[in-house]
Amino acid sequence: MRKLINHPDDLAVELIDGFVLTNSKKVKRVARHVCARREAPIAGKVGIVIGGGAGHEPLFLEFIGRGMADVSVHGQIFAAPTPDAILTAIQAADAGQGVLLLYNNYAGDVLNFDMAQELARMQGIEVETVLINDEISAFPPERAEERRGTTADHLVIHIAGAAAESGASFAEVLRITRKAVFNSRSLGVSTAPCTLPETGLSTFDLPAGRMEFGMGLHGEAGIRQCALLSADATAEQLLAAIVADLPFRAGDEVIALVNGYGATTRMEMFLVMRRIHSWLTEQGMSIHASELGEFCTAQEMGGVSVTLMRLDDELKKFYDATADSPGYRSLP
Amino acid sequence: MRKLINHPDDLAVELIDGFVLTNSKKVKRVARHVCARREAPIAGKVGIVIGGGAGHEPLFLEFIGRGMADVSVHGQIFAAPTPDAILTAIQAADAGQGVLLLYNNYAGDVLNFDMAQELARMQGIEVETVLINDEISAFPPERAEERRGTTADHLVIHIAGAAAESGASFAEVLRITRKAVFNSRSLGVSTAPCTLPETGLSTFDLPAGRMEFGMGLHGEAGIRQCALLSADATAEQLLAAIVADLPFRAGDEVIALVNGYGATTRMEMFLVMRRIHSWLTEQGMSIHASELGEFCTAQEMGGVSVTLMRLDDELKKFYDATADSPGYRSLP
Amino acid sequence: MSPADFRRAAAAITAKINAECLHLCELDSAVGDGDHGTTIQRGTKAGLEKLQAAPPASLSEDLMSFSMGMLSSMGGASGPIYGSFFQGMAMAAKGHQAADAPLFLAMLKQGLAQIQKIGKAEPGDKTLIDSLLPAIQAYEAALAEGADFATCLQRMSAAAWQGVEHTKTLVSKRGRSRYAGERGLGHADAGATSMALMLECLANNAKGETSCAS
Amino acid sequence: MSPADFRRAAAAITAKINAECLHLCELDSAVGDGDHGTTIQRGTKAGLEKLQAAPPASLSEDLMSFSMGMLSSMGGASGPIYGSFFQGMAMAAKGHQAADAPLFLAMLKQGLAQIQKIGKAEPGDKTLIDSLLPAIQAYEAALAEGADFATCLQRMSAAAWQGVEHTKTLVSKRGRSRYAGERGLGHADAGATSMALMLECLANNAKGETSCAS
Ligand SMILES: Nc1ncnc2c1ncn2[C@@H]1O[C@H](COP(=O)(O)OP(=O)(O)O)[C@@H](O)[C@H]1O
Ligand SMILES: Nc1ncnc2c1ncn2[C@@H]1O[C@H](COP(=O)(O)OP(=O)(O)O)[C@@H](O)[C@H]1O
Ligand SMILES: [Mg+2]
Ligand SMILES: [Mg+2]
Ligand SMILES: [Mg+2]
Ligand SMILES: [Mg+2]
Repeated sequence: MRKLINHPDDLAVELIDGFVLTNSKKVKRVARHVCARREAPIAGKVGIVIGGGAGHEPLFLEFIGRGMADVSVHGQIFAAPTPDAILTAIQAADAGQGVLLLYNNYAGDVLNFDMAQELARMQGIEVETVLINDEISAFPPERAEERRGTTADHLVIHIAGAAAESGASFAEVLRITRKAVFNSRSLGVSTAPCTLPETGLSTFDLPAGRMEFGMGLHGEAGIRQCALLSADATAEQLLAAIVADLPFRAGDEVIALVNGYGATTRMEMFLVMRRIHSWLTEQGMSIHASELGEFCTAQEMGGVSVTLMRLDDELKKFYDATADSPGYRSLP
Repeated sequence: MRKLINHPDDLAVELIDGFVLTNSKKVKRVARHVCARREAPIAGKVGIVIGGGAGHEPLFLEFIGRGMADVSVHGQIFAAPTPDAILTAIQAADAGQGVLLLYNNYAGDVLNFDMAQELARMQGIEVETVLINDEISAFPPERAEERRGTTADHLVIHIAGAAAESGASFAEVLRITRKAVFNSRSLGVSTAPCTLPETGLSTFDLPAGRMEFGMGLHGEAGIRQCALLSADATAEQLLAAIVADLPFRAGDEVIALVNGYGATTRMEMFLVMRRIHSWLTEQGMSIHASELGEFCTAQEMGGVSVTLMRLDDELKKFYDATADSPGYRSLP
Repeated sequence: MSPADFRRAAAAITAKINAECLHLCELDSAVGDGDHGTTIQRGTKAGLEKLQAAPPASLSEDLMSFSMGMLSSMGGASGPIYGSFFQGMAMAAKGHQAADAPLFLAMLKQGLAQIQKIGKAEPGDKTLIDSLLPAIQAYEAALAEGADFATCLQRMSAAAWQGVEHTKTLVSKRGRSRYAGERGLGHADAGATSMALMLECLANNAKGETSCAS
Repeated sequence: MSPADFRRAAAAITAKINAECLHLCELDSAVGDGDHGTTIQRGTKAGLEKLQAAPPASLSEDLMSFSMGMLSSMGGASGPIYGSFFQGMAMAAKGHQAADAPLFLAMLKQGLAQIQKIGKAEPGDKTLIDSLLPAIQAYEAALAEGADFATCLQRMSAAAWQGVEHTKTLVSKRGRSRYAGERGLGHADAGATSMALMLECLANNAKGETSCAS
C-alpha cells in the first residue's frame, strides 16, 4: 500500500468530512453521506441530486454549487450509496419544483437510486431520473441504454445545473439534460492499474509498456490491450471510435474533454489534447471549448479518457454559464 | 514506461502547444517556451513573470490570468528555462510599470533568470526578483535564503497578481509579494517515486509501505524515511515541523493548503486536510481558507505537501480577490 | 428455526463473512471491482448490530431488521439484492413463531422471488442466484423424499457450493462483472460465493431446533 | 587548435555526449534530478548546429557560437555553466587565428574563471569544477616540463577522469545534488563526468594540428 489513510472502515465518511471542512464557505453537510451547496433547497429552482460510489473524486461529491448540482450523495469506495442516504439527498434538494436524479448507469446505482426514488414519490416528491451512459466500449449503439456513465458527468451536470439555475421548468431541465447525455460520447485508455484503499489489492494487472482500451472506472476489463501507443496515436484511435459512434460529422461544434484517471500527468493530457485539436480540425469539426484535468478518477489509475459533446445553441448557452463547484469551476 | 508521449525531444514544446490550444480564449503563445494572458502587457499594471522547469504542471505554465501572473516561461522537463526565453517573457510583460520575476529558488533557475534580468536591465526595463523559498526541510531557518520553493507558489503568485491588478506601485507589489513569501512554509512526504518521461528512469527508489519526508520535486533526497504513517499522523508530523519553523502561533490566521504531488488521490488529501483543521484548531489558530488539489506536481510522484501561509489584513484582501488562471481559479 | 436460532445464525454469518472478506474481494477483483468482500462485511455487521439492538421479536421481524441493516449500509448492487433476499424471507415467515422445514422452503423461495423482482437476473447470468437456486432445488427434493429439516439444510448448502463451482463456467450478464465477458470464465462469482457462505451458516444454526418448530 | 579542429572537436563532443546521455542521466538520478544527460545532449546538439550554420570564422567566434547554442537551449544549472565555460575560452582566444599549447592553457583558465564568476562554486563542492581544475593543473604541469601540445592534452584528459573518480568522495554543496548531502557519497558527479568527456574530445581533436598553431 502507498496510500495515506486512517482506518479503512472510515474512509468514505472521513473524506467527506475533509471535503466539507475544505469548502465550508460554500458547502454544507446534510448527513453522513450527503452534502449540499449552502443555499439548497433553492426556492423556485428545480433540485438536482447527483451521486455514486466514492473513490472517483472529484466525481460526484464535489460537483455541487452554482451552475452545478444542489446535493451529492457519496457512497463507500466503489459502492453505490444506499437508498436511505439517497432519500435524504432528495429531500435536501426538493424545493417543490421537482428533483432530478442524475447519475451513472451502473447496476448498483440504479438498484439503490430506484428504491429511493420510489420512497420519495410515496412522500409526494416529484422525482425523475436521467442516467448518464457516455462510455461506448461495453455495448454497441443499439444497446446504448446498457452503457456505463463515465467522464461526461461534469459536463452534463453543469448543463443541467445551468438550465435549472436559469429558472427552467422541470420538464425543460429533463429535456435539456437528456439532450446533453444523448450528445456525449467517451472512451478511455488505461496505462497503469489502481489499488483499492481498503485492501491494497489492485483491481487489475497491466504490465508497464502496455495499454488497455475501454477499461472501466473500477478496473472492469476493457475491450483491447496493446503495446503503449504514442500520445498522438492514442488520441487518433480514441477519436476514431468516438466520432463513428454518434456519429459526429463535419460542421459539428463540440466540447473536447481530456480526463486524467489519476496518476496521469497534465503533460500527457496536453499532448493528447494537442492531437485532438488537429484531428477534429482535419475532420471539419469546430471546438467550442476544451476541458482538461481530473474530473472523474479511478484512484491512481494511469491513462486518459476523451469525451466529445456535440452542441447546439441551447446546450452552448448553458455550458457557457458560470460553474462554481469545488470540483469544477468555469468563468465566462 | 507508462506515459503517453510522442518524441521525447518535443515534450516541453508539445505540452505548451496543448496548453495554448486548450485555453485559447484566455491565453496566447509568445514564443516556443513563453505564454501570456491575452491582455498582456497591461497598461498601467506592474508586470509579473513566472517560470521554471516543466514537468510540474500546472506550475508555472498555467498560473497566468486575472489575479495571477502575466507571462509564464516554461523550460524543458525539470530544467530551468534559458536566458533568451526569459528575456522574451520579460518584454512581453513589460508595460513600463516594472516587471517582477517570481520563481522558485533553485540554482539552475537563479543562474538563468539572473542572466535574463541583466539583459533586460541593459534594455532599460525595470526588473526585480522575488525568490520563493517555502520548503523548510533542506536548510535551517538561519539559512532560509538557501531554501527551495515548492507548493506555496500559486498562493504567492495570486497575492502578487491581485496586488498588481489593484493598481499597486512596483514597490508596493514587491513589498507585498515578499511578505507573502516570508509568511509561507511548506513540507511534504512522498509515498511513490516518479519517472522522467524522456528516459523512463525513476528519479529515486521508495519501496511500497515506506514514506520519505522532505523529498524534492525532482526526486532530490529528503531528510527522513519511515514506514508509511496514517493520514492523521502524517498531517500531525508535517504541521509540527511547519508551525515550529515560522513559528505560527495561537491566534494566527492562516491559509491551509494540501497539495497532491501527482498520483495522490483527492481522498487522501481530504483525509490529511481533515486532521489539519482539527490540529490547527487545537493549537488556537484560525483557518481563513483551505486549498486542496494538484498545484505543484512532480510527474506521478505519490504523496502530499502541506503549506501554511500566515495572513494579515492586507494579504487576506488580495488573497480573497478573484483568480482566473487555467491552473488555479478562485471566486469570492 | 426460532428467532434465537436466526440471531445465532446471523452472528455466525457475520463472523464467517468477516473471515472471508479478502477472499471475496479477490473473487470480485477477477471480474468486477474488487469490493464485494468489504461491502458484504459492512452489511452483515450492520445487520447484526440492528438485530442485537432490537428487543426480542418474531422471526419475521428479526429477518426484517437484518434486511434493513444490510440495505442501509451496503450500497452497491449486492445491498439491495441481499436486502431483498432477507426481506422476502421475512415476508414468508410472517405470523409464524418459528420455521419448520416446509416453511423454511417457502421463505427461501420468496427470498429468491424478491431478488429477481428487483434485480431481473435469470439463472445462468452468473450471479448469486446461481448458488441460491440449486440450493433451494436440492432442499425441496430432500423434503419431498421425506428427509428431516437437518438433512434438507445439509443438502441445501452442499448444492449451493456446487452452484458456486458451476458459476466458473458461466459468462456474466449482470452487475459490473458482465464487462469482463469471456474473461470471467474460470472465476467463481463473488456474490454466489457469499450466498453459499450464508446458506451454510443458516444450515448449521437452524437444524438444532427443528423439533420445537411450528 | 584551428577553427576546423574545434569544429571537429565539437562534432566529436556532440556524438560522445549523445552516446553517454542515459549514463549521465543515471549519474544525475543518484543525487540530482536525473536530467543532466538530456540537458547536455540538447545543448551540444544546438551548439553544433549553430556552429555549422555559421560561416567560416575565427576560433574565438566559433567558440562563442557553440557557447550561445548551449546557453539558449539547455537551461538548468549546467546551461549557464557550460555557456560560460566556452564563452571564457572564446574571450581568451580572441585575436588568435589558432591556439597553441600556451594559449590553450589560457583559454582553459579563463573558461574556469567564467564558470566560477557566475556559479560561485569552489573546488571540492562536487561540481564539474572538480574534473576541470585538476585537468588544467595537469596540463599546466606538463607544459612546464616542456611536454608538447599533444602530451599536455593527454595529461589533461587523464587528470579530468581522476577528478571524476575523486568526486565520488565529495559531498555536494551546489546545484540540486546538494540536497542529497552524505547520500551523494560514492556517486560521481554528473557534470564532472560530462566535462571529462568534453575535455577528452577536445584533446583527441586538437592534437593533430599543433604544428601549424600560432
Ligand atoms: N441483478 C443482480 N441480481 C442478482 N445478483 C446480482 C445482480 N447484480 C449483481 N449481483 C451480485 O452482486 C455481486 C457483486 O456485488 P458487489 O461487488 O458488492 O456490488 P458491485 O457490483 O456494485 O460492486 C455479484 O457477484 C453478483 O453475484
Ligand atoms: N554552481 C555551479 N558551478 C559549477 N557547476 C555546477 C554548479 N551547479 C551545478 N553544477 C553542475 O551542473 C550539474 C547538474 O547539471 P544539470 O542536471 O543539467 O542541471 P540541474 O541541476 O538544474 O538539473 C552538476 O552535476 C554540477 O556538476
Ligand atoms: Mg462496487
Ligand atoms: Mg534539472
Ligand atoms: Mg463489486
Ligand atoms: Mg539535473
